[in-house]
Amino acid sequence: MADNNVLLRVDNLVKHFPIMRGLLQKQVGAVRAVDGVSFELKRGETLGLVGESGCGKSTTGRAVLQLYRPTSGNVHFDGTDLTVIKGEELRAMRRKMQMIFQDPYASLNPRMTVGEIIREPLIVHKVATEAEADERVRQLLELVKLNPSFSTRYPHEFSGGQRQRIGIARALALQPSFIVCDEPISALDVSIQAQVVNLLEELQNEFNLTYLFIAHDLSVVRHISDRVAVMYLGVIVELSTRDELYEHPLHPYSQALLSAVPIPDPVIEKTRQRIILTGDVPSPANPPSGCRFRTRCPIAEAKCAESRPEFREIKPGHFVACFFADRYL
Amino acid sequence: MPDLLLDVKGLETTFKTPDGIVHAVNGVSFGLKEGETLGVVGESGCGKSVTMLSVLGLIPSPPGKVKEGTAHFFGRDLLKMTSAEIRQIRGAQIGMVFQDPMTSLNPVLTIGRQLEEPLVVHLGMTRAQARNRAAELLAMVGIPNAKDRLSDYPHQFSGGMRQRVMISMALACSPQLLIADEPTTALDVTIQAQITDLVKRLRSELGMAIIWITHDLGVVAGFAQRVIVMYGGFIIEDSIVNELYVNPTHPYTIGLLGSLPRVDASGHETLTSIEGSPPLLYEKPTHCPFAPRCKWAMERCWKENPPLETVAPDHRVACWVDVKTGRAR
Amino acid sequence: MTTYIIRRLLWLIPVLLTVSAVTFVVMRSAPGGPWDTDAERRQVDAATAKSLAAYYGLDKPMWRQFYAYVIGDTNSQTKEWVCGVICGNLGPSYRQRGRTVQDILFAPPEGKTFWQSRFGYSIRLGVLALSMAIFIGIPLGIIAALRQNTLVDYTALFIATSGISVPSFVLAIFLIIIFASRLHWIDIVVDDWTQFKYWLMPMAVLGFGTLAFTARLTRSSMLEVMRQDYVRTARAKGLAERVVIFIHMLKNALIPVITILGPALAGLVTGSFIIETMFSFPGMGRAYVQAIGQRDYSMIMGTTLIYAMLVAVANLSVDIIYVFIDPRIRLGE
Amino acid sequence: MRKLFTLLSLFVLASMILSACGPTPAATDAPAQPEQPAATDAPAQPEATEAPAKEAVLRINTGTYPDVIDPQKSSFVNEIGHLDKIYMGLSTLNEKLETVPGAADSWTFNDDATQLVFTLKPGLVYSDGSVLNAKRFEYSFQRNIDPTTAGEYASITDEIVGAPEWRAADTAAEGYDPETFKAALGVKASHADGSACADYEDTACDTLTLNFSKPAPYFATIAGIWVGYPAKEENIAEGGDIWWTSSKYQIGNGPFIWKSVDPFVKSVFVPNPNFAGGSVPTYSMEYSYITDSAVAFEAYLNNEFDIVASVAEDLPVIDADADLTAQHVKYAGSCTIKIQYSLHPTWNGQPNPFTDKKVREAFSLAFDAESWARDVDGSLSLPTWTWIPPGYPGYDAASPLHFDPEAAKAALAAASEPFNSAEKLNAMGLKMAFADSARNRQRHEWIAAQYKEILGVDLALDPVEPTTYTAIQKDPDTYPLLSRGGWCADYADQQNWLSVYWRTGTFSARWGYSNPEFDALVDEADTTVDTAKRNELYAQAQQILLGDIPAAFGYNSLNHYLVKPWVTGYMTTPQDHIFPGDLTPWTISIDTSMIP
Repeated sequence: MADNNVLLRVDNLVKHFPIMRGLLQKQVGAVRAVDGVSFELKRGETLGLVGESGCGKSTTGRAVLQLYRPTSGNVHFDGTDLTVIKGEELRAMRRKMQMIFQDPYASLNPRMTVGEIIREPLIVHKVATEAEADERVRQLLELVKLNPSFSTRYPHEFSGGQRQRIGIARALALQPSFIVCDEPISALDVSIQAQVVNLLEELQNEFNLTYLFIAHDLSVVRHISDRVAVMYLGVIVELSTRDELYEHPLHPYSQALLSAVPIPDPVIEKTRQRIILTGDVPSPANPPSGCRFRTRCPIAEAKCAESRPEFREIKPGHFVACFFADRYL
Repeated sequence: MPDLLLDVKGLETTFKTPDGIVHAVNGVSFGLKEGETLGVVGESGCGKSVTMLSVLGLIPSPPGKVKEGTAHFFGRDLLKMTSAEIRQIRGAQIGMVFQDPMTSLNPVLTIGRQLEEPLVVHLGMTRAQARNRAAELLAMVGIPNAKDRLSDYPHQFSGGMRQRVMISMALACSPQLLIADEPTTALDVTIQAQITDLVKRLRSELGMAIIWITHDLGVVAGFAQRVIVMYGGFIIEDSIVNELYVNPTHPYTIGLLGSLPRVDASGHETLTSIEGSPPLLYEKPTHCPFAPRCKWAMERCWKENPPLETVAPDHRVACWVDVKTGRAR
Repeated sequence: MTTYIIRRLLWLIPVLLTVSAVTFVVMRSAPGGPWDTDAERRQVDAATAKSLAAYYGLDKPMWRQFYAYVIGDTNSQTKEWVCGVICGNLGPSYRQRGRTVQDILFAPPEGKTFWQSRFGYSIRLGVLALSMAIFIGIPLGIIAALRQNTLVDYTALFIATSGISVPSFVLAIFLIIIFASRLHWIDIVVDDWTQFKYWLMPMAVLGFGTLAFTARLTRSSMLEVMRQDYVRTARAKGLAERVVIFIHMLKNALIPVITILGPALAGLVTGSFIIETMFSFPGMGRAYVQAIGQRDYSMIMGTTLIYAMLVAVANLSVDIIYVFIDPRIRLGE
Repeated sequence: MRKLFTLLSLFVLASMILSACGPTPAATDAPAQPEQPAATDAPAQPEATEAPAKEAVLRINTGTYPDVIDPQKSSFVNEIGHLDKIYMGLSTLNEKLETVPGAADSWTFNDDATQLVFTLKPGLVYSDGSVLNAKRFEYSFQRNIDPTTAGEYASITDEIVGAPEWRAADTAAEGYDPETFKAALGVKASHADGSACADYEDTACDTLTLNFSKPAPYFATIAGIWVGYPAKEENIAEGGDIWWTSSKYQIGNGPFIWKSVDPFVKSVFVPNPNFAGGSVPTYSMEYSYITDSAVAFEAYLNNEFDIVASVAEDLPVIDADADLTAQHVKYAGSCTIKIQYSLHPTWNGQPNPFTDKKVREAFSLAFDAESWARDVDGSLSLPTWTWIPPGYPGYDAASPLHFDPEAAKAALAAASEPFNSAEKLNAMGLKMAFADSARNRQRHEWIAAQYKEILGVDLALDPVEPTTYTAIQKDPDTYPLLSRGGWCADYADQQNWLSVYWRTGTFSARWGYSNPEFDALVDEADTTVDTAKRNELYAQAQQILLGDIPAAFGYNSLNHYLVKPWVTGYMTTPQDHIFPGDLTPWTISIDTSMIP
């Protein structure tokens, strides 16, 4: 599938965090945070990655960027397998891939001015002289709709939404083609969230950016994504185009997830049938055999415990990992 | 309305901070009927939590101070009670559930111990009686093996389970009123659905009134009978639930609903964001607190703070502008 | 937890080995030896110096000496195998002839109990000072926190600050002048340490800094806990303030305090040189100071090792106690 | 599990009780302790005071607790200060530091002073009443020489025939037999007729013969120092290596009995009714071990001590108080400190100016010891212009040089080329080394300023890390051009001041002093039995030494104590170890009626 338009291809990505125990600190197990994830991202596309906390979506984002080196699997970015390169080569690739973090406050160095924060990647990667960097900082601040004169201020002088804009400006400094947005709006107030979402959309249109948009808020993901992947306990259970997934979810987990999202409309809410899942997400250190979701699945059968359902393309562009997905077709 | 369970009038609360006095609540009045469920919606810092904590005398003082107002509960003013008197009410007639189940339970005391406390204090049970009752309460909120889990510590429970514990604790003495302060904000969406489902069930079983504080207009849509929207320490809109979502009248409420992407909306239109940031409240506003962010703001909005006025049956709004026409009301 | 404790204890081995190696090298690299006298005195003659060196194994290469110290070696004079530190033998003192370091530190004088040994004295003084720090410092911190920004709070803070900033030897001589020279409540020359009253001053001087530190830590920890959500929950349950403070706040507030108590005890036991000297207290610190003055290498080494071990064991104990007071902690997981 | 919290508090409480229960063992101790040697005590009870007066106890602070209290191993004054209370050697010193009979009644040298025969006092017994015969002393000398003892003063008896050989013997060697060496040793106990002694119970065994490999007329003095104290062999055997730590094994023949010891806390000494020298003391003693001088001073003011050493910091308080000034006892100590010139031909690769006697003279004349004592030493030293300190046999105040700035300048001008002016010396860059400390810095800055002012000479100060300083001082190749140093006597004989220190090849080798004339005089004195003639020879030798100006003789150390007025009769000597008059403690009396 040598599609020139594919910017990122993730093949069977695995990231395990070892658990050490005992006298000699032997590895007795692993937190299987990401356990075989595959997807593709086309240029200019936004892939939404949704799931509940602990499902491995953030780890996936970081493993894609090689912030965590994956346990196994490949990440092809722009034709280069990131998992085999290192050092200067990897550093060069990193310029094209950036990340926006959830907590805009924690991710900004409180002792640096906004200008210093934004220009830092320019200087580190030696892509601009001091004078050029100053000009670039001004441009970037304008781009994220902040007053360029703010560059001499410190992060604590800004509100949450403004800080997230600073984070975005920093991510854009090196003119990346790909940005991992890791829960970029979940720490923000409702009225501010929309500002940031709109900004991200505008920037994407202007620079043909490709986003991996990680969030637990399904509404936002539906709004911003072209395609959406649903993760559960380290694996993608369903992946499809946005409207297809939201309107015809085929995996029982996707269905439950979608039905749980409250809709700000009392009329719909009162008549809507909810699927209430029982229990909690099992520990990723000891996931259930077979289908990961079977312990909470309303339609699970014996075979679900025996083997892992294949992640198959049940309809063109609609992938699902469930034995019984055909029932909902 | 003589049959009000809780009648709050003219409540004002301030906080002393190093940067100045924060006017957190600026004359809030609302009533609650027996068995009624009231949603209180607003962004962080709008005064919704402070209002409820003020009513219960749980504002840390100093720096907080309830400056004015009355809060009659069953005809007695909570704000004029001695600390011994209000302790008789707290936990007994008014139960409270807080936002973060991770931090709201004492980490070094067993669940049993924490559950038994209100039973012993308010119902005069012996330790053994309290323990049995505590097990029943845990079972009531759907915790399996309730009896065995009494000797567990909070960290041994998942977030959702802890919030169930909190709810069982708040309901231990069968209160007439449950105040839930963002009880599901910190939880995953499927767990949020479990909790709202649980509270709905308990409401129908126990018949208590509920004040449900949230920033998510979606959560209360299918749940509350009436919703008040707060902004800058004021109530800016107060309406029965259907009316509010169908006919939002205050520009802030409109903005809030518009900035909320809907999971059931297929369209990809730009979200209507509210520009600017919420006010800091270092000065008690003499004008409409929303004026700086309001696209309909008129001269009068900058001069006088609009009072809550009835615009439709069971629907009151504090705004000088009729948004539909863009002219003064 | 057992494996955890074993693992921590095993970790002590490299730690102590490093401590002894460093002490060993530092001491040996200084010119001169325990029998080198001042230039102004009669010199130990070469034959004697040689036989002393042979007896103590100082004629061997450095690595061999270190090996002998840690593992053991055959004494070149007696031809007997002498086991080293691994057998608990800290070696013979170079100055206190005929005595081993462990004997000097741990053996009580004739007819006395272990508690009257050098080590016993220091431990008791340390524990007493710590008790004082706990029983005065913690309540002081609690009261200060509950009465934040009142006169009580400022007084407590003043005590705490002075406790941290006034050097112990100043405090010591100050107390001696007041309570002994002026008020004649106690004697300066103490010849009977079995009387509790004589312990009061060294204990107070030694414990004052820790008391101050404990009070400050308790105060800040209490203030921190007072802001916690679960305290609000406790109040929302309608619990009496007394219950909120003592059941819900105190235990949480004391967790960080308890974590410093182990190191504090080790610090008090090991850090009592000045106080022991000032009050002529017959503890380990005084023996250590004297050993340094006399270049008694094996005494310095041995005492340093004991101190290192104390610190390590104190830290380990705290980690274990921690498990019991804080249910969230699971060791080794 | 929540009970563990309570448990923790209980632990703390328990530990409190634990330490508070200290008195319990004391209670059990109590019956064992009281008045055990009451019987021996009885004769010592003073009868003079009629009223039920206070007990006569001399309470003394001795500072640092001794590391080792073993006659054949100790070397420090605080250690010897304990030993000489418990034991007495064959000879002893009087208040003039003259060697007088101790355990021995008399002694005789042969004509060439290669043999010394002691005759013990008749009926000599230990404090416990057991026999003390010559065999005991024989054992002491053997033990001192025995290489397995490895005492730091072992070499002091090297004049004895066979002693150096035994000391150097390889004890680890295959055929090593101590008995062979013992038999060859020039130490023999015998009956008066020369027949062999039986054992330690043999009361007729009263003669000890010492044979020397070279004439040693001074050895009667050496035989009285601590290495010859008669510790009991069976006690040493029973107590093992640590016998000396227990007062019960320390049975001696000294003026006192070591009744009890609480290490680092207190020692109690009671009079020995069987003491055979001087007279039996009329008081008991308590030694305390407070090392912090400020605390000790407070305790003295508080009447908890009768004698303490005073220190520089106390002087302002003492001087401001008439009573304390009266109680302040000061007299010369056992050390002479000088500024030593290197006399080696070259220094730093160039000719050494101090090889020129006129330069030495200039530097000696320019050193103002009186100002030094007043300004630098806080009046805690005594200026001197001679070598042997006052109070020692051989002290001679006559000296060719006294401080004289004008004469100093003249002397420098009279020096030979190229050392005859300050400018020329300064061009060489003279240096004075010292052990680095704040106090020493101050001292040497003063000295440099003094030479600058009077001679115009610039002395560069060269502070050296103290242990390194000691090391460079011991090596002739690294010996500093100018350095402050001196000598403290081991024993009170001129031989120790002159032969041991200045004779060619002794300590003097370090700085290169050698004068054949001096050597000849001391050699002759060292072999002369006749005391008067010996003294005369040593006096001549000392004058030659002073005339050579090998150093700027500066000052004597000062013994200085605070002594309560009720302590009287003490006879001070520069050799005092712990308190004034402690060589002859029996002369001290305590007027208990004066004690408040």
